[in-house]
Amino acid sequence: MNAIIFSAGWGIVMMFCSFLISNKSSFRHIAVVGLLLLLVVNIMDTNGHAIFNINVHGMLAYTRFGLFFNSIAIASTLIYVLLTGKDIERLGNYVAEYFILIFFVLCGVTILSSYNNLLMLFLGIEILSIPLYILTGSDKRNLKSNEASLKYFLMGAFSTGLMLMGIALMYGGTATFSLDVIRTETGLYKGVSFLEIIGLLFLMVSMSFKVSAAPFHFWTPDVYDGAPSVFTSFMATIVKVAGFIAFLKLCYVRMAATSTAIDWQLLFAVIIISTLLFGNITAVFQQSVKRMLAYSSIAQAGFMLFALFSLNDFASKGLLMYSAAYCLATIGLFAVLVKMKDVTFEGYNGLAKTQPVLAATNAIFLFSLAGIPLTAGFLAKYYMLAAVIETGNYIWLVVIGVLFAAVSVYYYFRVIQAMYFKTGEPQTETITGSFKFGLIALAAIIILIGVLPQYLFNWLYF
Amino acid sequence: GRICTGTGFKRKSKSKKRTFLMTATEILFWILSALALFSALMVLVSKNPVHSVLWLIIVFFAISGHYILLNAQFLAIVNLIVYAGAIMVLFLFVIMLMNLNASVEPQKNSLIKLAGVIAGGLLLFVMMEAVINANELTNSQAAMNEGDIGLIENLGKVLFTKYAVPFEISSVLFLSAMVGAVVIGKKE
Amino acid sequence: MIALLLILVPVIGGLIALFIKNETAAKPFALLVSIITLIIALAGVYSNTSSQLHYDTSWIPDLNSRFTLGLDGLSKILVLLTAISLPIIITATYKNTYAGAGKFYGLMFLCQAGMLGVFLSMDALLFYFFWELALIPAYFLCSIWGGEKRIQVTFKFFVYTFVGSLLMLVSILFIYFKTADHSFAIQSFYHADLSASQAQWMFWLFFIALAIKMPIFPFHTWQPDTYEQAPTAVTMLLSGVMVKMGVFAVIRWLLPVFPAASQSNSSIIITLSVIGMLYASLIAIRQDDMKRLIAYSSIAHIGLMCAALFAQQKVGLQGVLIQMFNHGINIIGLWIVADAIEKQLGTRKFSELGGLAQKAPKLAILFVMMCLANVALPLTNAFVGEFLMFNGLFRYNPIMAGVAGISIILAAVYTLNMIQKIFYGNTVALTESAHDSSFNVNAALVILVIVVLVFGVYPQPMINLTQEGGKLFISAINFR
Amino acid sequence: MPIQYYIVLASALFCIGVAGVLIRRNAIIVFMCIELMLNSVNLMLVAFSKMHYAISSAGNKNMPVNTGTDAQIFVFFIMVVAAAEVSVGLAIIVMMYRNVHSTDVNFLNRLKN
Amino acid sequence: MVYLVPLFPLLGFLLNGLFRNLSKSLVSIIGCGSILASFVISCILFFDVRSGGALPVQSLFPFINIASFKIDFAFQVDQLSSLFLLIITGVGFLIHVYSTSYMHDEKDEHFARYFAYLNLFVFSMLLLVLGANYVIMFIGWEGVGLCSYLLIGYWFKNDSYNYAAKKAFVMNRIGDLGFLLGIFWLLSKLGTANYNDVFAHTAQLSSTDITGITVLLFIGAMGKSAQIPLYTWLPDAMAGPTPVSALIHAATMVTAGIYMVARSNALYSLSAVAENLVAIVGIATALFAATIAIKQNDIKKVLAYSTVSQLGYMFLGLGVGAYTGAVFHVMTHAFFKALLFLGAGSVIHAIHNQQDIRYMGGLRKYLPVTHITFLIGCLAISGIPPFSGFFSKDEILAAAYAKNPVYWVLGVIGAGMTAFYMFRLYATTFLGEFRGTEEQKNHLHESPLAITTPLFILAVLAVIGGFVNVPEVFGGKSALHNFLKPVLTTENTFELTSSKDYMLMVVSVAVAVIAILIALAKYIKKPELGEPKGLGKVLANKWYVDEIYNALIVNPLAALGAFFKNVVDKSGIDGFVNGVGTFIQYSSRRLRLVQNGKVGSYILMMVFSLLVLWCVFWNQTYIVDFFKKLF
Repeated sequence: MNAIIFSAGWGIVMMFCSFLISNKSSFRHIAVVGLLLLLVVNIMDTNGHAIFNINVHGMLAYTRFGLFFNSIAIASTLIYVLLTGKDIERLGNYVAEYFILIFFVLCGVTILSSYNNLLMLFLGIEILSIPLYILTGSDKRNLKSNEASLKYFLMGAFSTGLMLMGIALMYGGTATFSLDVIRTETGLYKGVSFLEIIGLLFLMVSMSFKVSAAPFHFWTPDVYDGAPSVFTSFMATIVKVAGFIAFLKLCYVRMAATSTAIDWQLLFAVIIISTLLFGNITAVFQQSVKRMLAYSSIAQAGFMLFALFSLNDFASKGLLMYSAAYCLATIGLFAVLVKMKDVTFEGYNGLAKTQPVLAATNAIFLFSLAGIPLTAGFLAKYYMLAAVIETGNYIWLVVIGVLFAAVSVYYYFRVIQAMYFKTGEPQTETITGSFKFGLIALAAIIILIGVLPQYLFNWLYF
Repeated sequence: GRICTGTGFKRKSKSKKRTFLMTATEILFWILSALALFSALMVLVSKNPVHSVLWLIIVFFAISGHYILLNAQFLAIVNLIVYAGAIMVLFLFVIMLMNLNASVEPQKNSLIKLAGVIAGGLLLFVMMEAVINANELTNSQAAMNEGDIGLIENLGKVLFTKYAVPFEISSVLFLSAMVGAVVIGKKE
Repeated sequence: MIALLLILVPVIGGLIALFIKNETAAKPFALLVSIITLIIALAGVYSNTSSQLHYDTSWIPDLNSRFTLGLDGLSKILVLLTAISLPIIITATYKNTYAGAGKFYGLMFLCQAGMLGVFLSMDALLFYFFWELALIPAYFLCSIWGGEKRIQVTFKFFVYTFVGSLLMLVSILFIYFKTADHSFAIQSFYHADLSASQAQWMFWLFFIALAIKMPIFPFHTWQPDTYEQAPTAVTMLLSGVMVKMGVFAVIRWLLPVFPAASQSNSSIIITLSVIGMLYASLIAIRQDDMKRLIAYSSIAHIGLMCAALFAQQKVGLQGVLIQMFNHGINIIGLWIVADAIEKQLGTRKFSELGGLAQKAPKLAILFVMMCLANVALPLTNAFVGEFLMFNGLFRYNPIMAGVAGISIILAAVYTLNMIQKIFYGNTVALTESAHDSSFNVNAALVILVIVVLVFGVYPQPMINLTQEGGKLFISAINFR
Repeated sequence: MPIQYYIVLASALFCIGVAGVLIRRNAIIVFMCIELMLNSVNLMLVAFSKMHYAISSAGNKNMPVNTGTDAQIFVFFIMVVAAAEVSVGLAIIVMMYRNVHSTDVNFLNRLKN
Repeated sequence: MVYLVPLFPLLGFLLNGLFRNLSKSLVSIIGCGSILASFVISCILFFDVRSGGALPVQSLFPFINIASFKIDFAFQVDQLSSLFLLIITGVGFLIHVYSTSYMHDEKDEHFARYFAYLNLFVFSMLLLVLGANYVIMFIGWEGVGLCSYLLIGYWFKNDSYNYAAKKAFVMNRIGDLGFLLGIFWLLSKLGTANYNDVFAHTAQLSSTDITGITVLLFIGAMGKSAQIPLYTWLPDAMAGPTPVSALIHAATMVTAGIYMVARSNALYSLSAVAENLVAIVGIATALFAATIAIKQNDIKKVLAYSTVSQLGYMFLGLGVGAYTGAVFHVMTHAFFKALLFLGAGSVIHAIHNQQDIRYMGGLRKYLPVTHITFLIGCLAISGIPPFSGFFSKDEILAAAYAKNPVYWVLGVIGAGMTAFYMFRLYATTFLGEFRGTEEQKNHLHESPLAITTPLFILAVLAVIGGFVNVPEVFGGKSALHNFLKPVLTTENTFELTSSKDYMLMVVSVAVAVIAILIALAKYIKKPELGEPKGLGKVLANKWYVDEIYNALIVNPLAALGAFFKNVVDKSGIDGFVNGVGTFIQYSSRRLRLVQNGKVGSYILMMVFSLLVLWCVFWNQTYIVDFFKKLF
């Protein structure tokens, strides 16, 4: 609860700041302070010090899992703001508003991490999405940005429609919106209602849409490509991962309960394979790194779906692991990408010569995404594979996933090849020392998690 | 009006026997449904956006009518106010603003149209499947114009007790929408 | 403790080297670090206190994976090889100039650390970690300092091996869940209970990774290209040591973990290996490029090792154990000569060389020595190994041994071809102006030749060293 | 009234909405079709609420029940959200119209492949 | 002190090899001295053995000592090996001395290299003979192969010489493979390779084992001792310096095969198959080579083929169980064939590396010593009593007759041919008028002392060498026979009535004499050798064997290699590997077109995917069953 209230509250605080303070760069600092505060209160909450004790009437349910995820999300946002805050300022004169929206998005994230009622799910998704429609279109003169936001909005609204239809049908089947249904063997709702299954099917589709799982991913490349890079970074990481957390909860409660009537694993297998296929294969031929990253985020989603496929201990731990690894790496990559004047692969040629630090850290981020050992990314992938293998069946799915991971190496290493083995004159914005330091710190964290994950795991009992 | 009770089979047999004696509720139900569907279709087919808006408003009215039949007065009113009133007017306003009158919209080629229709039809089929297979519904009724759960009193009570948290949280939604509208709409 | 030092020293040394800017400082430093590593390795080889040889600490308790290093007879020989090879490589290529020598040597050391880790680790997950750690620096080394086609070729090499290791990871994970105590410890792996069909699937997943690394016949195509394109110093490391990772892994992991499956598949694999031996030898005969020839001859030799392993005879195993070392030494020697020639004359094509013996007699003699070792002439180190391996193969299946034996004839053919075309005959335009090899090259080669002869005439020490490893393996096989 | 009738009606409306989204190119009309979908959902929810009400009231005659209230509240929230969405959506459409003087969803087509 | 025997040559090799720029005289001293030293020691050893019987096996250090078997680096000096020690070091010493003068024109470092190789050869040969087990023998076996490779290719500037050298090595390798497999067989059955243990436990071996082992070992002998089908390298090996041909390709190395078979007589005598194989291969080689020798014009080639043929005789002897005879012939052959080669060398030396007998003739008056000694050699090889060749050859033939008269008949025919081509050679070389160029004629001169002395000594040996084993019929007591008895335990003893024995001798000698007379008559009359035609042409071209080998084995293999390299490897396997990559790229290029940037179609696809999911759900049972079947 702390996180929800504080994120919303700090957003409002910043609304006031926006017309009290004129100096652009100060907003960034306020945001950083807010995020730190948010992190603190959330950790307090994790350790059982709730500031507000509100009777939520079962609308929300706080699990250590969810709270821990909040910390990850907030921390990632903090890192994100620290690394790319300056670049947000370069984006017109609504700096404060952007930060406000980011805070509201965080509010949505925290709701999604702890919802216990389909209504809250719906609200959370909407609170998450509406600010994003705007952030996507925030570069108003840029037609790409316009197009992206229009597409995103229309498709988002459509998927909302599907989701609502799903919820309605589920309600018809179970007479409640709360996640945990009392399934009596007697009375009207004996067994599994068919309406509920169809409803879940609709819900599955719309959630897949939110987490950009193929074949509901079509918005992702265009939107990520069209949106200003700074916000793409945010969308592609924290928001997407939040979607996964929400989806995971849904799976844990409702889909697990109905799995007697419908083989969700099969459906997920279909979705996973198509996601890996679309994400990896299409990424291979991209010319712009930004768009490649958009597709790669789809591919990564494919791996995260393994968690939803196999709902076990490894899955939930692994999803957290994955969100951390994926968020950190992607934020880092985008932080560098924002600094590049030319975001095609050619633009990166010879970066190792002119900007060794950027190149080296970038390489580490790419390794992490590719799942090379000694980086956080490897352990993340490791957990996903482990989760599936623990379920015992569908080993072939793991093999397929592994093969696609090998394909992913292809496009990730194209960047490395460009940076290290090719010669060129990459144009970058001015790189400050602090930025470099931030990158190095981020890379260090990734390596640390990769080599000694225990420090992260020690948190992970829930 | 008359309160339908008893099992669906009895009802059906009754209605079979004396279809000429439909109750007012049923008559209204059929009329409103027909109206809703027809005008919904008109929304699609009418070339002129303004007309589509007007047809859509009619759909909303029809749906509100259904709410009243289902004895959900509050929602009926809100539907009229929010949708037919605020939202559709907003639409109308925007359309006027851009004066998108008839046939400025380039038509999609018929293939896509066909595909769209087919997709919609298949979706409908899927949902019909749900209805047919959901055996618990075979003899369950929607209680027509009875029960006071739809009244403001009850709803308000629940809204401000059980649903207080979502209610508050939705304010965040509005705030972000507001900020967004400012960011997007305001001229630089 | 020694076990830990063996990994720490190269890692730290490498990381330091990465930041050394000027070349003149980097080379002595590299040499120093490599020699320190060698000393530690020797200490490890000769010490028998297990407290020194084993290191074990908690690593990822959450996954029940421990940081377990162990130096037993099996790993000793390979650790020795790894440790010896680097000083020699550095000496032999001392005069070569690399842009950013510091980074070059730094990566070399990281690669070495990875390989040492592979040989030392007694924990499956740790093993996999080091397996990959060895690969990444190699990738950079080849792609940055390699020949003109380096990027594509090296990338092929990387992806190829990466696919393999990922499949291996799947297999490791699967076994992990089948172990009694859900741990990666090698002993629990040896005891994992898999159903026959599972064992089959997992065996192949695991084997493919190793087959690609070794490489075995259909998976070998990355190797000649990579060896050709990579800077020779790296090629030495790859062919001398990294290739052994595959063979080693077969002994340490594959056979003990899947005894039944390896039994049932041995015929297929041995057939593949033997085919590969003849195939590679025949191709080597037709090669015009020195590096490619050596690469193919290496494929043939590795094929023999693999065959001898899957014959699963103590004798053959014994041979493989010492041959891993010998093959490393010999092939490094060949590469040194190849490098010396290429650096001096700028070509590796036989068609452009000839009569070098008149201009560079020292090089000629040393090279002939290495070649004799390469054809496993008696009283060279390779003879003992191949003698034992063929012996094991013979016990498995005489016909197979006979067919495989053809490769030693072919080996003579292509090796003598190489000598003749490069060193004999009359000088050609290119070699007219050639001069003898420089001191550092001779020094390195002389050391190698001494090793070759000493272990050729008196191989017993090495045999004794590896007996222990042999026992471990045999007992592991007899587990179930 | 049998609940199936309502389900069919709502589904029909929903599918008409979907079809509309698919076959129209004017962003505003598409958006309106989406609104139509939402409304069909609302209708269905209300129907279900009354169905569950009927069931539970049939279960215990004497005391009043308020099963199904959730659904009507939910409908209320849907309307709320729809309103918010409309404001943003129309803002976006207007922004685009400002730049390209068209509301054709396929007019802007730079982001592809 | 046994180890001293190989030690001295090794030292010589190291000194000459490592310090490349010693003065010629010093090199010669080291080279010859080392051999002389080991010769002296060999003599001592020999007389020890003579008096006290075989010395105990001396194990220097464990060579390969593993769980399954134990192979020591051990030396065994018994009657057989001590005899061979004498031959090797003795003849070797003479040839070293000879070489000091013969190779005197070489540059310093090459001179040193030559002697280093020569010493190394002697070292390996001694190893081969001294080894107490098959593995050590194999070490020497391949060692001598290496040395012959090095020495054949001694003039490495000449490519054809290099090819000859390579051919020799490779063909030896083929034989070695057989040898190696034989050893493996032994090891896997008996777990030991020591002669004594093996011969003690022959009972444990099934007949197939013995046959297999012996045949495999014999394949090794074929390679080393140039028997059909692996003989073609020996004539080409004449590319090397003549002393080398004398030492390696006549006196010592090529007899290694005989030594090996004699050494393992205990095995061979147990397998009739192997014995017959040896005998047949031997006699076949003897005749085949002889026919070729008749039409050769290169003095060394003639001698080479005669060597092959003589080796054939030896194998015949082994095959028929006359092990002593074979060893005896090895000894005598070492004498006279070395003599002949050195003589040929002296001739070649005299007329400036002219080897073609068509351009010789009438050298009698220019090179008297060479002439006499050469004549003695010819008589000895032709088996004219009382020269050494007579006794040894006679012993073999007698045994052959006892075994199977057919062998004897063929043997006698071969003997006749031998006599014929030898005297053809003699006549065209020494008799008649000189047919070379004028300035060659002017330079003709008798060779220096360093060359003639060895000739003289060898001549003497060639004359008296036969008397070490005078058969009983001549009242001799076949000393060698008795001496070797302890080793050649399975010598098959046959009884011939002395009259029959005399008859056999007379026939063979008569045939030889007739052949000689024909040859002299033919070639003194017209020494010019015309272009051969018909059968002669075939013989001159060595029955086209090399061509056949090339066509049947070498070229197909080369073609196969090229096919693998260019087609299978590049296009096939690597093509497939790269094909995967290209396929992914292609599919990427296709798949991205799905992303056509139109909201409508995106949503359409979403709806359809929803329907697809629905269908999957609807048929889930079938699909799951399908996968169950699949995996």
